[in-house]
Amino acid sequence: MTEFEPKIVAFVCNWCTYAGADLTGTSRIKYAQNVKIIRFPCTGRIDFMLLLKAFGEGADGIIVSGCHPNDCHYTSGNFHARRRWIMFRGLLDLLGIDVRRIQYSWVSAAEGAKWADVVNTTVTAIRELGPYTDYAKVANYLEKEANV
Amino acid sequence: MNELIQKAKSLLESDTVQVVIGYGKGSADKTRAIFLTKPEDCDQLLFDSRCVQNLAVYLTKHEIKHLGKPAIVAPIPVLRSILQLAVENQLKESDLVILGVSPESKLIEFDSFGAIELFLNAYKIQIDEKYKATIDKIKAMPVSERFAFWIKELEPCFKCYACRAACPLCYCPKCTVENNQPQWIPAASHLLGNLEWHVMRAMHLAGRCTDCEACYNACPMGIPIHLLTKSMLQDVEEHFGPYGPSVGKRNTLSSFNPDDKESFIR
Amino acid sequence: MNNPNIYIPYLMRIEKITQEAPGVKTFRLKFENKQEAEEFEFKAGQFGEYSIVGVGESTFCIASSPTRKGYIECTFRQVGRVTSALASAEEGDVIGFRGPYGNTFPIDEWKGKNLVFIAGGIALPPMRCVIWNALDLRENFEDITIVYGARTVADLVYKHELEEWGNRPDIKLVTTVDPGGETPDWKGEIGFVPSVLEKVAPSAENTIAIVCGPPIMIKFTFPVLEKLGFADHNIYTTLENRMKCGFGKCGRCNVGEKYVCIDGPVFSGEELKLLPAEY
Amino acid sequence: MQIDNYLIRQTSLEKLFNNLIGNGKTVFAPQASEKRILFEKVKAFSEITDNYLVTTNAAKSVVFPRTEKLFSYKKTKETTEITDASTEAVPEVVLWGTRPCDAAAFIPLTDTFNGDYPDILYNNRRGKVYLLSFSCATCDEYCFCTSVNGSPGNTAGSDILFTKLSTGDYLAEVITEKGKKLVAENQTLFEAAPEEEKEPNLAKVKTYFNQDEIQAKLQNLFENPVWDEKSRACLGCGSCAFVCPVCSCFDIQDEKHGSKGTRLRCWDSCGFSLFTLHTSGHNPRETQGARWRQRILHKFLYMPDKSKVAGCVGCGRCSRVCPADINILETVTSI
Repeated sequence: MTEFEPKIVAFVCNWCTYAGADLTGTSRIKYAQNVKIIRFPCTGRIDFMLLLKAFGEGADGIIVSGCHPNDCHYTSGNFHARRRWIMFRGLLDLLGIDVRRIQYSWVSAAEGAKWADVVNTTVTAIRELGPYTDYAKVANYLEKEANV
Repeated sequence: MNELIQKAKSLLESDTVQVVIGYGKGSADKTRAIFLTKPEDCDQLLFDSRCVQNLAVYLTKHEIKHLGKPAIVAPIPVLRSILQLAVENQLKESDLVILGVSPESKLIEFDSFGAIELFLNAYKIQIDEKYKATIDKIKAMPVSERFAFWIKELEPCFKCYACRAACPLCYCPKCTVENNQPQWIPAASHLLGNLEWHVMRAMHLAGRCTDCEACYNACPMGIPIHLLTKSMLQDVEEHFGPYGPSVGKRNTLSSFNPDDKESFIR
Repeated sequence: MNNPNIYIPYLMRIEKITQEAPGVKTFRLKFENKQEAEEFEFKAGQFGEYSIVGVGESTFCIASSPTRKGYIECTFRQVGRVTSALASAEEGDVIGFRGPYGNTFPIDEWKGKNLVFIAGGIALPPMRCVIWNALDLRENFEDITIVYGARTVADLVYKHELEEWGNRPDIKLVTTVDPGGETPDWKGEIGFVPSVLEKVAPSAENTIAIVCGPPIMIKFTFPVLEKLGFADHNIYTTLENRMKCGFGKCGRCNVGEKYVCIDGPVFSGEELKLLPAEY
Repeated sequence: MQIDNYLIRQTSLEKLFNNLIGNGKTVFAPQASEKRILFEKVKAFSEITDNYLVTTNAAKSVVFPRTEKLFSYKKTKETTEITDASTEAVPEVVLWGTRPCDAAAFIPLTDTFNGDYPDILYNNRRGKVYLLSFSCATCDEYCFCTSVNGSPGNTAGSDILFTKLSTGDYLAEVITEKGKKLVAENQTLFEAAPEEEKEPNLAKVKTYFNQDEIQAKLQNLFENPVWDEKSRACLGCGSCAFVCPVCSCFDIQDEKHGSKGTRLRCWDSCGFSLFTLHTSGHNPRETQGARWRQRILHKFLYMPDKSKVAGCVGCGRCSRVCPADINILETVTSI
């Protein structure tokens, strides 16, 4: 059997983390290839439902990342996002959706090395947790159950 | 009670309001929302412990608005909802007359939203100990078991959206579930559709819910969805301090503090 | 339909796409399956459910004439989810089609009569089917008059066919646009369909009027027809209501007791007067 | 068809249940939990409750699931492959513990799904359902089966109807071929018919109105203030339709995962504002009053006009669950 390769989706803001991830590349820092990056104007724009959609489509882990506090391109988008993450995380935890599979981080445009580290440690953590079968069972319910 | 009836009568007689929204006799031993437009009908009004439906939900319904300016019988949960609606700019003081009902069933009139807030200061939202215990019990389960617990609880949901319909704060003319470009939440009721719907509903009430339990009371399947909003209320309090609607203050998730603390962001 | 599962669509390949007006396209569709193509029959006035799998179904009439075999055409405006997905389809793509459903225009009963077609905006497509049907059997009918209006010149659909009809000596075509919707070189009428109809004043003698358009146009056209002397049973229209199944089960398209999908979509003025205002 | 009467001992019911399970049938029966009594899949006789008036949900989901696959598809570069869901095997299902109203509801339901366009998905399921009903010994103020041509001991729709007698044993009325087949398979459990009359063991359900009279009155009641008045408190949810054993309006929805997906049929309700909303924004049923009228007229006028059977069996579920306490009986009697 081949080793489990986690599928990770990263929702990142355009101004800091996306640029940071770019820097990781241009600095030729190698990091895990498991991540698919989706760029948003701002962390404030990342709707919480997108995270569930990612799990629904088969993601094993999620990274959400944006500008450090006080560095938001739009002044306060990340502050709003932070409040939302706090609430969302609590709700998911209550529902038994595995919050260990969602890594939040602040990665600036200058932190190419930090991005590589965030991705690598997340991939390692998710690899240990294994595939997210609990959620996949629910998401693929219709395919399994011939008729409901 | 008599006080309330007299007041309602005089409001209709003087044409100060065109409709009184209150509680009346329902089927079996239930009470129900009634809409009185004639002074002589006001004797139908009653108030007792069975009157749990949150009448504030009718304040934003276009069929009811159509009847004219309302007076509304408002026990504490309704007062909280009215205040929250005011905070969200859905109501103006001149829009309605509030016939407050104290826990001792006394009529209290309010001339401003500020007065409601002042009154409610003595009645802060408090999560019942038994619910706290249930929430703690759920939180103590291993994550997989917790997930299985909720999937099983949500399974009977057939998406009648009674929870949404009964909630005074679900007043959006077009709900996210009705958005189909893209289809944000599956319209069908199946495990994923149910889970996503309830996550969405709870999140959209985060920091707004005033804990009236209308959603739970409305659910024909008796799904404990109020535990989600109650738990979030606890979270709001834990992270952002005591919570309650307050005139001139923004909702928890529409505002921020640069010093908000968390422990999970790298 | 041959498939015992009535929800399964025919697979149709888009043979040709015509851009009719801003946001309005016509698809010419051919059956993927030869046998289905041979067995498929429909009559003027019927409709179908067009779909993009994974997105959903949408209801529109069949806009081509049953006298033209081997393909069907549909014309739609891009408004909602399904029509947007359809609009982004390309020639050669496969889409789904269920049908034909609903009743038909009683064109056989109209033999030897004059026909007046009155249409507004995107409501010409349901009528185009019966217009071509009548034109292909031209000798069966006396005078044919078409009054067609749209908001602006650009919004007129089937521009090539309008030109063709306009050039034919055996058709009287009157086109009109709403005031303000004209272009400097617009040669047609300017005004709303009902008032233009009143000006054209077709004779009600031995004449059938077929009306199709937005509710507001229908509302004002009926009194004009009455004034011109048209009896209710000589007026036909086709209704539209939101539908899902197309065959009387999903329960939403009824107007009073009548289901638009099985009792309609074609109603005579006489039938319409008996229906409650639920459309 | 001739109805055969038998006696079945209280103790034999469990044996009958075990035989059904043993024969590979799926059994749905009323199961009580803290907050509700639902028709649910049961494996053991002990899971069934007999202490219920009617269940909260209707039994219709067995033949008309709330979400049902119509077909699945796979898109390839060249074309689209469609897999018909109606060819999938459906299990033999026993509905154990339906009430006579529940069983009667299958008649209009079957009408709706047939006619000019027989619905094979529905018919496949319906063909495999056995209805083992139990007469009602009790009723409440929401029950009105006798007003819509039903009764607490009505046999219509059921395959076998059990009525509990004073001895604790049951009268078994075997109504259909399916019922006879079950009796034949369990011959030893069915004894000679009891002496005791069925009638005294049934609930006395008050008759509030006469369906035929209501049908006649509704002919000319489209424009009437009663619709707005009675629906004023309506919140516009779909609970009444979803617990109704007859309501069968549905929506068709697609779901996709990449290049694969399914087209689904799912329950819908005439109480939702979106139900009839055109894409243009025009809504033929603009107000909750118009929607309430549609619900009443559909059940008490349109359906009996079309297929001779009313679309309401008088179970009272909709009134029991309504979060605004809108009572269907009240509306109909006020007419």
